[in-house]
Amino acid sequence: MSPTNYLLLSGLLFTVGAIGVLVRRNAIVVFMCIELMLNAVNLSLVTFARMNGQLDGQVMAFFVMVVAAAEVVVGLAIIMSIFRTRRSSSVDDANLLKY
Amino acid sequence: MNALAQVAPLTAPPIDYAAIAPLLVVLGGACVSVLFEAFLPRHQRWPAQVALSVLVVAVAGIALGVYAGSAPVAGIVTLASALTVDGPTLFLWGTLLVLGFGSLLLIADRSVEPGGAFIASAVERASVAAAPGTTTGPTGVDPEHVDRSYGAPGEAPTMQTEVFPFVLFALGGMMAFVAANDLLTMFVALEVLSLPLYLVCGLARRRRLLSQEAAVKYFLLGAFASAFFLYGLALLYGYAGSVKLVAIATAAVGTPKSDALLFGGLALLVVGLLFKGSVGPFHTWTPDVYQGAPTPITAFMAACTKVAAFGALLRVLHVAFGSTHWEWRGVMWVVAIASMAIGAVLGLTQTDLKRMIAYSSVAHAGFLLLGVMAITREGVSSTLFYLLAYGFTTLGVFGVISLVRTADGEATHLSQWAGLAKRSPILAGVMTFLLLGLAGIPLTSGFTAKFAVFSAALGDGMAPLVVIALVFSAVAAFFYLRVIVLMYFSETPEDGPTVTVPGAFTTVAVTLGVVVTLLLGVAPTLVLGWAGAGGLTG
Amino acid sequence: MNTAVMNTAVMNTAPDTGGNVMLLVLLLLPVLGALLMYPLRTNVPLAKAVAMATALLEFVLVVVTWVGYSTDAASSGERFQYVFSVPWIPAFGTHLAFGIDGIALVMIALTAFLVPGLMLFAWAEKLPEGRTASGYFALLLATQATLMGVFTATDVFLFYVFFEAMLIPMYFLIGRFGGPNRQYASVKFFLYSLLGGLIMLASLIGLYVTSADQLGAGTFTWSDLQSIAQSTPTSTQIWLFLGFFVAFAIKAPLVPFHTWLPDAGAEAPIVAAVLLVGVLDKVGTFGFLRYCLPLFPQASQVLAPLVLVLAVIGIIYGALLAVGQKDMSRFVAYTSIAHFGFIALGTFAFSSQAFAGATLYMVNHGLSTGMLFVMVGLLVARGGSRLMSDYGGVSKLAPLLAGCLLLAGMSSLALPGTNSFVSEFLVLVGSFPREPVATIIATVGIIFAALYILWFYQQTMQGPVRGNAVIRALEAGGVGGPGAMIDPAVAAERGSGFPDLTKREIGVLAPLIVVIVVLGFFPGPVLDVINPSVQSTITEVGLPDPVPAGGVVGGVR
Amino acid sequence: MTAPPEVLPATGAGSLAWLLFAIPAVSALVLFLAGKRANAWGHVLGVASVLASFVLGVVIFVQTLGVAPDQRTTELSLYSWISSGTLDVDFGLRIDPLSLTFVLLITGVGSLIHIYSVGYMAPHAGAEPSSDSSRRRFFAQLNLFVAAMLVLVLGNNFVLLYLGWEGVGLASYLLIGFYQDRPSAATAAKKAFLMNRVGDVGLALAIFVLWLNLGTLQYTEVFARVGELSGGTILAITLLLLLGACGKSGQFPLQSWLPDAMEGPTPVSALIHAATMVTAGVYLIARTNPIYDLTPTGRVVVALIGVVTLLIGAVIGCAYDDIKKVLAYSTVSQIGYMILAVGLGPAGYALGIFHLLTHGFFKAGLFLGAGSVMHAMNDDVNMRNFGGLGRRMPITFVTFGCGYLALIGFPFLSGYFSKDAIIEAAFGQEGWQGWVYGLAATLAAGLTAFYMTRLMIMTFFGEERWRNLKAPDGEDYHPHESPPVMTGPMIVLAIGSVFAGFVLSAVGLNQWLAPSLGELQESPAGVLPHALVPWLVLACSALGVLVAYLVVGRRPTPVQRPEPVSFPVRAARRDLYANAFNETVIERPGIWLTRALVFLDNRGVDGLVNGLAAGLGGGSARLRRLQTGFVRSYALSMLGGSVFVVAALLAVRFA
Repeated sequence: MSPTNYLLLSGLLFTVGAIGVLVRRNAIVVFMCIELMLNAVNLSLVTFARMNGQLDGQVMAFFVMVVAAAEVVVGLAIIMSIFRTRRSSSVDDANLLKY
Repeated sequence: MNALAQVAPLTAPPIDYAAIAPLLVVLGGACVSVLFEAFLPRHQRWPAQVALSVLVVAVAGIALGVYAGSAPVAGIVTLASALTVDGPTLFLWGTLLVLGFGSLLLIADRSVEPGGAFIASAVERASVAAAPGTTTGPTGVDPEHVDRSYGAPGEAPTMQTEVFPFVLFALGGMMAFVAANDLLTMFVALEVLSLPLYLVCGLARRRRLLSQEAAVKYFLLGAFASAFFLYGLALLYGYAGSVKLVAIATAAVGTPKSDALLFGGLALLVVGLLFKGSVGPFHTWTPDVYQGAPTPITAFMAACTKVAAFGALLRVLHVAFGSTHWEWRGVMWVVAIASMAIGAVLGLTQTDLKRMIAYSSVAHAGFLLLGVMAITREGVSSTLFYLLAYGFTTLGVFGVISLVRTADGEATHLSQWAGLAKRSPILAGVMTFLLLGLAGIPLTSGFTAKFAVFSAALGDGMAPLVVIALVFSAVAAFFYLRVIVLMYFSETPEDGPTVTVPGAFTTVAVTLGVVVTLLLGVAPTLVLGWAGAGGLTG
Repeated sequence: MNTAVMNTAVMNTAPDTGGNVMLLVLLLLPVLGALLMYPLRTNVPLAKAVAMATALLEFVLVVVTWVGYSTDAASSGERFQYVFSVPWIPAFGTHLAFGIDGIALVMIALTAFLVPGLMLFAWAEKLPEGRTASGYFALLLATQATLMGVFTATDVFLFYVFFEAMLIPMYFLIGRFGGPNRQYASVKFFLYSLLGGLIMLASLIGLYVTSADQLGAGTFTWSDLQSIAQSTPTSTQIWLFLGFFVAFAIKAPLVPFHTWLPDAGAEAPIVAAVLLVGVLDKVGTFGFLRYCLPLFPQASQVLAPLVLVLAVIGIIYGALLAVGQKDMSRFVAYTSIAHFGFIALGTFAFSSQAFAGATLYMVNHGLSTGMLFVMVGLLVARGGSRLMSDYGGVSKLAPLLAGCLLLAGMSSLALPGTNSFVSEFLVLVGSFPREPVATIIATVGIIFAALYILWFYQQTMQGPVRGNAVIRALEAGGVGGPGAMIDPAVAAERGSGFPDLTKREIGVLAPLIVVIVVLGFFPGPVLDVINPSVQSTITEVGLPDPVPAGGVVGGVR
Repeated sequence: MTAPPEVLPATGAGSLAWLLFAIPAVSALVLFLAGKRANAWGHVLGVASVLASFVLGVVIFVQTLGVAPDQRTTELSLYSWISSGTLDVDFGLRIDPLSLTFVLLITGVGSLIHIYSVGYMAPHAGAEPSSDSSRRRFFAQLNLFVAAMLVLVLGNNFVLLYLGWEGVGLASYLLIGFYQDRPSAATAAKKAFLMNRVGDVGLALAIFVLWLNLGTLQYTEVFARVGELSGGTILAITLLLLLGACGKSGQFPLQSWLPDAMEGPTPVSALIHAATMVTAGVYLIARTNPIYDLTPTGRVVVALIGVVTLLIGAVIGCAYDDIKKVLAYSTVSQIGYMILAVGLGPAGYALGIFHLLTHGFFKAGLFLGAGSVMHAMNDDVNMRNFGGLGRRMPITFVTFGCGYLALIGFPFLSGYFSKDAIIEAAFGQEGWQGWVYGLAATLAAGLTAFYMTRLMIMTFFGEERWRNLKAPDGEDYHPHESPPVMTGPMIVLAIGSVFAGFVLSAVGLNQWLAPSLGELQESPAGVLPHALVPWLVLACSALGVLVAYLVVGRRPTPVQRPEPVSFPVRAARRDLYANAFNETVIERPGIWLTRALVFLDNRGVDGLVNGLAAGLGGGSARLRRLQTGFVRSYALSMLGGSVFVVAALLAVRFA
């Protein structure tokens, strides 16, 4: 199978993630969509590594995973904290700052 | 054995410790700071953290100064070519350290807001409200919370000190960000600087809802933007086979691969950076976060994040994409104009001072882009100078904002500033001067910086853009002027805010902002020399 | 980093060794005076005395400067005197460079002459609630300082710095001490001027880049830039010229960039209005002469028709609008717009008479309009209203005041025997050879000048005693009855509802009157100073004087 | 024409010529500055200064008479006034027969009128002399006028002429508006100044053209080189100068300010608006005769303007009931004669000046007489309220009568000599010009006789209509003779009116003026023989007197103005619609234009500026609504921005 297909899949996943960010209200789900975008990138990296005949891309994918994990920790902490105050995890409810 | 012998011996990449010492000191200090947070008794943490932070920044500064004195003009690439330490890096590091120092002073000040501006969570807030200064935990409150509350019996409430390691980590991330020689390092640094910022945004003692909302927005959008950055990185990797900036530059000159990868990657990468630099139309988080975050943190973000983002942008565009600037410059023109227009026009009708400064920051990002787009030495040096000048002025502005308060906290609504000059002429004078600096009036750093950036842009054939930028400068001047009009020409409202007598830390920070704004306006030669010393090494 | 070598090395044609510090003293003395106002803010009488002493000392120093100015040296080609120069920002090629030619000299002399009188005028002025006289005087001195800077700078960058900086004290003068609509007026003034200044900044940078192209290193030194003026392509010159022109046209102001002036002039306190219209706006016309023409000679010639059209429109338009005004301060502002048209006409007519006339016009207009504004201020101090229709028949009550107003008006309409005639005559006679049509229209403008001045005089001074303000003041009897808005000092001194001039007011007016009349008959000393510099400007523009010694015999062109 | 005389530096008393105008100028300054302190003695200083100037003028005159005619033109350069580039305007005086003639007229008649004014402007009975500052103010302004007028005639270049020219304009403005609280006076003053300024524009432009072409403004140099200019240029210069002359001298089409100027005190009307200032236009044309000599076309225009004006003045003079306005239109008409004369060229310059001098005497006398009548009649000017005053004020009657006879050209009185000479010269022209000029001048002579006779009859003869009337100020009329300080000057002027013509023609005024004006060329026998002209004029005048007697003298004069009247009378009463024309064509559209421009400026130009600001503000207010506070919409805008950047970059690359 042509590696290009993996790239297309990666692009598709990235788009799905981005659209998810736009359409979903729950902060956790929004966050998961972002994770999806990161993983789409991972797929690209690995594919490119394969295409280029290198390992660099695969190593980078590990870096991305670690960073994503850190992001999860911080993100969940923030979402938890606002959930505790507001008793809601809808991103649309956090709407005091505007204009 | 044989097989083992055949494996080439691992040679650790050479590391120029002297060059990266400032970075190491800051990151190491951040780690120590975490340890302090974990092991020191509560009431000792504040003095210890403040001392540590100041020490870290000072030592890093000294290390930087020592190295800069003997640094090769061409710059070096070290740490397995992950970091570049060249003239701009050193300048940006210096800028970040000094601005970070100023921000830390604002953060550390407990006299303005009793107990400091930071608190960990809403529940604690509730406990404080229920029993301020009580000796033992009141019934119904989790003892753990009491333990983590405000210091020893009878003492003034201490502040939440997690903010110090966060800020130090962020600072370290920023320093790595601007020195990164490949995109992966840049990505990691981006996260290192971003994650602590997301957290500290939500730590405000007052107006918790706003603060947390700011944190959530910042986090979600920031993560969204880093996904773009990362996808750009992947595409560029696919194009060049490497994420090293130099390799990308080399590949751009001659490679059989599709340019779609190059430009798609460039676009997405730049979007991620523009987001951090709050350039319009990627600025949407800026007003909300500036307004919602605790003011000292806003100061830190406004000053340092901008430095870091534009430092990185400068490096990416100049080193990796300098040869293709004819292709991307048109698009960046549009972005720059959009940013200036959004900042200047939307700022006109803002009623909250912090939001207004946020829009001002968007407009300034547009002006900065002019310098970044000039692929010349003047382009680099003028952008560096602009970042320094803008950072100090903004720091001073937020320092002043933190001083004007009502019983309800900071008085950031514009109407509350009416007639301030009558009650506090010095503060109004300082604010006026800083605002004139932001507006770019001569004899302030803002003017020198604008002049430098615009002359670089004009020298690189962007005359129409310069004219547009100047027109938007005039538009933007209106909202700075509005504040001055309010302070000087309007009558004081009945229940106007009071002006807190600043503590030593805030005084130092604001004074720093004012003095630098003045000095860079009157005698910028020295700093201009530093900014122009050595180009980007790629 | 200490090995830094800027690739934009500095041109070294400007002497970097300092020089004559006289101009520096002239610049710093008012700054010092202004700073002293802060510690003295609680002791208002002392503050006033110090401010006045500063202004007088400044005047004395300017007189000394004038005496030391050598017209012989100027005639023999020495472009600037009292030269002082030290490098400022080497990276930008800027210098702290000062120097004066005859044109700048008369402008600083005008400034130094006006300020003490204005302080005397403001001595007993009733300030808005919560404002102190020390702040007022500090701003006046600060304005003076920036004006000194803007006229004496010989580095274009430095000029720009002062050009923008002078907005700030004026902005505060209008905004803090002005009339009811002061916020609007001050912001409009500031933004309008700032916009112009910023557009000029674009040209300034362009000029810098051009100089870097031609000389190898960018510079802002005026004489260096002038030396490359002839070799700069005309198309480049036009763009650069336009940037400067917009700034100066806003400052001067020329129609259609004028609408800020009536607002600012009307809302500003009188002393600020005098400085604003009398001196500060002259920076625009000064800029034409010092920067636009010598630095962009070809562009100036190409675009002269455009400017002339604006100038001529301004003469007629300003005059007609002046006739239509109801507010006295706005009226004076509109007359100034007409006068600025004359100055612009002279400036872009490219003859030595027209240049000299335009320069002299700057001085004379400062004096005559200054006096007219002062007269309006004296009326307002008595009647508390700026509306023309609130006054009438004042000559019956205050003949001296009426007489002074008439003299100011006569100077404004350029009656021979007053100062303005000499300048207006020179402008017109000098403009006619090159621009006959514009000159004819401008000459027709002198009818309108008579019209608006006499109309104003008739409205306020002649006829039976009438008008709300006058009647109210008379009824109040001078002791501040209900609703009376009379300057209490004025009323107390004379005890009458609408008193004639007081001694202090005569003290303000007398020097102006003397100068107005003396310069009408003996303009020689001023012209002697101006002429050599005007000749230099002619040379720099590169056009020959249109009328040779024997005239152009043969008929109208 | 003869070569221009050599110009010598002034010597002896001539070198003190600057004192001629300096003395009254200083006096004016003192009177202005001294304020109330000078109320008591201000008039004395005023009179003394003019007398001093007169004495000095006489001394210089005598000295000049003592030298040969070709050495009578001298110059006195005082200092360089305006100097720039090649332009160098001297503050220099030219003392020659023409200027000396004017000096004597101005200071002589001026002295008399100053003396007269001491009485005329005396504070009203009961007023404390030292508390009334109006007389001091009057003398200050009158002195200012004398000084300016002397500068006008003495200047040796066009710019100095212009200085005097506008200087007298200012003095005239001040004095017309002397009664400041009268709105009509203020309006009249303003009108005078404005219409003069219209003329001044012409003069100024003439100066510019001369400067452009000759590079000098000095009379001597201009006259020496003016021949080098092309005909068109010369014509342009002469017409522009004529415009200036029309403004100052109340000539068509700028005549309508002069009657209004009668709002000023009567001595002012006598001095400024009859004897001296309004003749400045004649002076100007006479002075620039070397230029006019070169352009017959220009002279024709001058003469036609004179003809039109003299007819207008004479016609309107017949219709007015206001004694001063009748005299004012008479002045307009008589100056028309002078302009006609100088328009005739070398055949008429000296005649114009001659008439100017005799007119100076009799018209000043007439005005002073009118002032005396007004003084007696509570400042009333309406002749319908007068009547039979001859018996009440005999001196006034007699002196006024002398002036009257002189004006209508009664044989061997001064008007007879000067006016008839002009009419003779007019008939001396060739072709249509001779007929037009001559017949118009003759007709106007008849009209002059008519209106002046009407004036005499209505004022001094007939029934004492004032007995049954109240004065405008509500008092009864108590006509009485004026004090000697007023009648004295009137007597002197009356003597002048009677004898000046004879004396001046006997002593050879024409020869005296020749160095300045060239030799007077006897006009050739033109369309009518010379011998016939005096008889024709005399007959015409007699007819005018007769008609006046028949129309006015033989029946009682109604106190109320008769209405309605025939169209010619209506037209004449309305100044032949000159004011209506000005109002309709200039004033109303001007006011409309001004209002429109004010509107345009506020709403249009400033509206644009404010609109731009409002637009930015409004745009800002709308756009900030896009910042909805929803994080997802922010993400959308970021995504949109990213898509744009990607698409644009790819488009740029692959387009």
